[in-house]
Amino acid sequence: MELDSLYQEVILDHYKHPQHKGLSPTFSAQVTHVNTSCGDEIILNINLDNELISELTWEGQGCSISQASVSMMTDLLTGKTLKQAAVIVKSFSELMASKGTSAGDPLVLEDAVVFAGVSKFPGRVKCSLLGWMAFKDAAIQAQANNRGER
Amino acid sequence: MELDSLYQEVILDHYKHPQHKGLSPTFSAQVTHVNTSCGDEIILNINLDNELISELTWEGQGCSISQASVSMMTDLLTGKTLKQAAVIVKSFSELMASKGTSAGDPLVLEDAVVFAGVSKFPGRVKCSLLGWMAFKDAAIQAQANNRGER
Amino acid sequence: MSFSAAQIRKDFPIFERTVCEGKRLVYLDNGATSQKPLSVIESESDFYRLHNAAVHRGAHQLAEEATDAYEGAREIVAAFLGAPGGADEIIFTKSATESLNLLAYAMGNAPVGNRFAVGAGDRIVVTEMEHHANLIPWQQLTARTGAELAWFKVTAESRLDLSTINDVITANTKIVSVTHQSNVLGTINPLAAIVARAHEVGAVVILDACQSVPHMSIDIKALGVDFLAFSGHKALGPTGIGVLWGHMDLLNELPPFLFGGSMIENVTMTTATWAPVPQKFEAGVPNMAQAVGLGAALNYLTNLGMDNVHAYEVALTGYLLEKMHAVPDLRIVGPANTQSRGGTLSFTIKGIHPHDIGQYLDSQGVAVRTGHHCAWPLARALSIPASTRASLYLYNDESDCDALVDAILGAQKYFGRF
Amino acid sequence: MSFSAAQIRKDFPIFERTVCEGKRLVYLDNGATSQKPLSVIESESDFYRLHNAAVHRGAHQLAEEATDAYEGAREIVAAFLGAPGGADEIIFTKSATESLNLLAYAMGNAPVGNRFAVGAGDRIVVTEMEHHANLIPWQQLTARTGAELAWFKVTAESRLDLSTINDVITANTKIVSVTHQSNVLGTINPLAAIVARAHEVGAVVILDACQSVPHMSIDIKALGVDFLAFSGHKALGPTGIGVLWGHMDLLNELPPFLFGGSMIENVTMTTATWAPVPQKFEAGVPNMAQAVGLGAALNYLTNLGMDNVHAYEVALTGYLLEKMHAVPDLRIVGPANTQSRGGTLSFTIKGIHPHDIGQYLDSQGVAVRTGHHCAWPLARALSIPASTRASLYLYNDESDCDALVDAILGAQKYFGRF
Ligand SMILES: Cc1ncc(COP(=O)(O)O)c(C=O)c1O
Ligand SMILES: Cc1ncc(COP(=O)(O)O)c(C=O)c1O
Repeated sequence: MELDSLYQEVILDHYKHPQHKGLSPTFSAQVTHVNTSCGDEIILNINLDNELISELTWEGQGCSISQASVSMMTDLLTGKTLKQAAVIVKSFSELMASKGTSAGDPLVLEDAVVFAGVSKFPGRVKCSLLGWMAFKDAAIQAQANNRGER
Repeated sequence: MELDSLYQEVILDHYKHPQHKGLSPTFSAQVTHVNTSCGDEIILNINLDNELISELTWEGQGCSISQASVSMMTDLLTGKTLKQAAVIVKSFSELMASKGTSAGDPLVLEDAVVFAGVSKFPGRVKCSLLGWMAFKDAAIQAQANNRGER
Repeated sequence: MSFSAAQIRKDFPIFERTVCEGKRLVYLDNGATSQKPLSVIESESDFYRLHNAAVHRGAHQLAEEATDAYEGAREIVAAFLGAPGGADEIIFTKSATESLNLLAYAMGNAPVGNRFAVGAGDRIVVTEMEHHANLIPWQQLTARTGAELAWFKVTAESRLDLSTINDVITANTKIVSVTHQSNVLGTINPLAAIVARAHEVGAVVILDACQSVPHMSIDIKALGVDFLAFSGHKALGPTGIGVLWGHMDLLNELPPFLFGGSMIENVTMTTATWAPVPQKFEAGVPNMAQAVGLGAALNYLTNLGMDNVHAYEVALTGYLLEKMHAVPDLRIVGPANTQSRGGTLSFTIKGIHPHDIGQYLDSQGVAVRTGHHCAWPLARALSIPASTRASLYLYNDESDCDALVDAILGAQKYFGRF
Repeated sequence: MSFSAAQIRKDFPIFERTVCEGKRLVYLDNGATSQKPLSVIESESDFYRLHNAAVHRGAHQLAEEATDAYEGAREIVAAFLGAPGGADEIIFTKSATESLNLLAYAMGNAPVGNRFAVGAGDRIVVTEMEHHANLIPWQQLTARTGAELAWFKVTAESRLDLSTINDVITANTKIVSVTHQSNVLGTINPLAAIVARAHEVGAVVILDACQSVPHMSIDIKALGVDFLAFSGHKALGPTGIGVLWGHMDLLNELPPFLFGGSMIENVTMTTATWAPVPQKFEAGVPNMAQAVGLGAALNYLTNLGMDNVHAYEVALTGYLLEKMHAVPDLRIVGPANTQSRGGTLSFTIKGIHPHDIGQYLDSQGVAVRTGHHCAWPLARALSIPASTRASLYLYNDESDCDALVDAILGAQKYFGRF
């Protein structure tokens, strides 16, 4: 069943048991991103220790894809440097733009390569990217805040 | 040739030799009407002697139909009372709305029954009515002016 | 003639195709847009094949034929709505969205002294269940003019709360703009009290009839409203065509909206005056083929009889509501029975996000919509950020309802695996 | 492939019919609207037959197919115009008239500080040869804001008088909106000097490309303009579809125009924020089938090659001009030769009113337009209240030109009887 390439076990597992959910009391930056076509919402807190992403936490509501994606993302990016994170974000964005033609790089994306299946469903690409777009935004703001530009 | 029912001799004759053309120096009312789709224009002066239309003069530019129609109209209505004129205007309007199904009443419309042929051409009905609509308007204004309502 | 959805479906070419690898198309997204019968598709293409020319402009036979077709469509719309002033009260726009924006901008163009002039101290009233198209234009008009926006709330029973009507429609209210039928809840709003109160304070009533015109017989005189807007594409018509109806005396006083060719009386480099209604509101070469297609759509509906269409849809809605009530963990967002409600059924399923429900339904050939349905404030008021919406139309039947419910049960099983 | 109008005509179903009791249709009213090839008619009807659904909204296969078709059309338009920022710079409207009004209203919505905010002390520049659609919206914007309107005059040779360019486009000029090709004179305006001067003073340049996009190859980068508008129906496309192109950075700063569904980011009862361009400018369920049809039309033109189309039309225009120069008492309203002019030929005949000429031509199967052609101020400036206009397109050939001239001679004979 084609649907199974979308709803893979690891995705539904993250959806049922989301990681890093629950906002940290303090943060370097906090952003809220919304999927305008369906109303899905993610609030993301980032804590930066110089260049190191020391903590990523989130709150939100949305479909299995958007929630699983942000859950996996926070798993993947926590403990990475901003530079390492940028590579991962780029790789994930490319995977989601591939319309099912790429399998994704497991060395970079680890478990998140399961989103290769999601990339076949154009209507769900936006869901997958919701958390990642929030991260991009949060990283920029956190750096600015840390430089005292707030 | 179908065109001949539109361009009848008496119409082209009035076009080439327009009656009552040239504006009177004084008037009870003056109106300007324009055909918005082609730019044709009629300025009509009316002189009222109580209820009697003592003089109708006009200036204008436009197609053979609009010019011939106003020329015939001024011929027809000069010397009539406003009541008589209203009957003639109504009869002419009905003829123009008939889409070629009416022959027109020669006792009321005299020569202007030739416009029965024009009524078959929906695109030219507006041309035929330009002067007549101006007259309706002018008659109302002239009465108001004569009552000192200006 | 008895009403047969199966027979009707044969008039709609799209049902000859399948979706999702050979599955029957169960189209339940009619609240978003309807499918088109062959007569509509062909009337639009016949216009291009046989009569295409710019209306009201050319001095030739094609232009006259095109004008007859276009003005004929206006007559059809006027008759369909029971426009008291006839065809000249019908204005063709591109959509209901444009119709409603037309009103808001034209009123914004009204000079002081014009009855539509809106300013500080005036009030505009909407409801909490409006589609964005009947909310944001009024938000913007109040922001531009300093007027205030007020609204009717929605009760726990998915009805307008009219208990405070005199506090909502105040003496300084100029405009009351409400939806006839909610595109989320299916609720059909009672208009009599709103119209009476609005007219008592001298306000005009605008009806967003997007979700009612396609589904029930409309008699403008009986409704008592002053303006009405709907979209052709939800009523079996082409895309790219909408309607604004207004009382002739109001349309005469309303300033124009779009400026350009065919809406003028006289133009100089610095000044312009306007043609009579409806031309005043139809600048440019119009969406002629689409207007003609809309005429064909309304003729199709008239042939079936709008009362028959409505009765059929209410019965089908009752059937589907009953089946849904039996589904565990399913909550209907909207009235629980068919009283004063149309065939728009929104719902949530405990533990499964609407987007995932929609995806599973799609895999079974069942087309629905998910999200806030362009009525985000309503979603917030109900604390339901998103829902799934099935919306019925005349070509749907019990087998479609069965397919929907089976697919919902399937989704529960599918996502319950873990 | 050599260019064959006879071959091309076979793609257009309307030429299978006759007019005026069996006469061949000689369609020379292309300036008003063009005829449609079968591929355009079918692409619109195929959309309804196979893929019809609301774009960007449904959670189902049809909605995805419809979205692909609609967004695919956007790509086609972007490529056709050479939009530097790609498809996202293409906004679908219902017509050029809407595109130009969109700009005028959106600029009117700009808050102080926004680069498009217009007020007293600012100037907006047009030309004396504008179509009403590119004149009245600016008249209205100046009336609303207190800005002043200025314009380039037209010379006796039917060209823009650019000798006073620095006095027309002054330092306080914010907007310069000009037509690429006059719909009356056929004059193709030189843009380089206007663009250079406008940008020197920080003004944006808007191009009304209604009469150029259908007839010549357009390269936005080479033109250097900031916004461009055209209508689909004059370019072989369906009615009810227009285009606005703008530079992405300008579109980002420009406030929205129509408000409603699909153009929002977030909405509460009292506030709203906007989706990214192009959605920001496309409120409501769009004219999807018409956008798809426009895509098919531009593909048809691209297959022929716009440079071939243009070369063919210039040659045909030369042929017709020469024949017309030989007609006694005929005066061409517009450039006398083919230098920087398109195939729009307006003329007057001494002693016969254009409306009567048009009527006679119609009786011979020749379709033209008469009147002020929605450019009344130009007609006044030229002291020609009305003229007859023949406008050529790719399916016309020398036999059409011959038929026109024969009919003109016939009219002279017919009306010369007395
Ligand atoms: C130069 C020009 N500008 C604007 C327009 C308006 O186009 P539309 O009526 O398709 O909106 C036209 C055609 O009517 C035109 O020729
Ligand atoms: C209640 C209601 N109002 C307005 C609209 C807007 O209609 P459109 O998008 O066709 O302009 C819709 C549909 O989307 C609707 O359901």
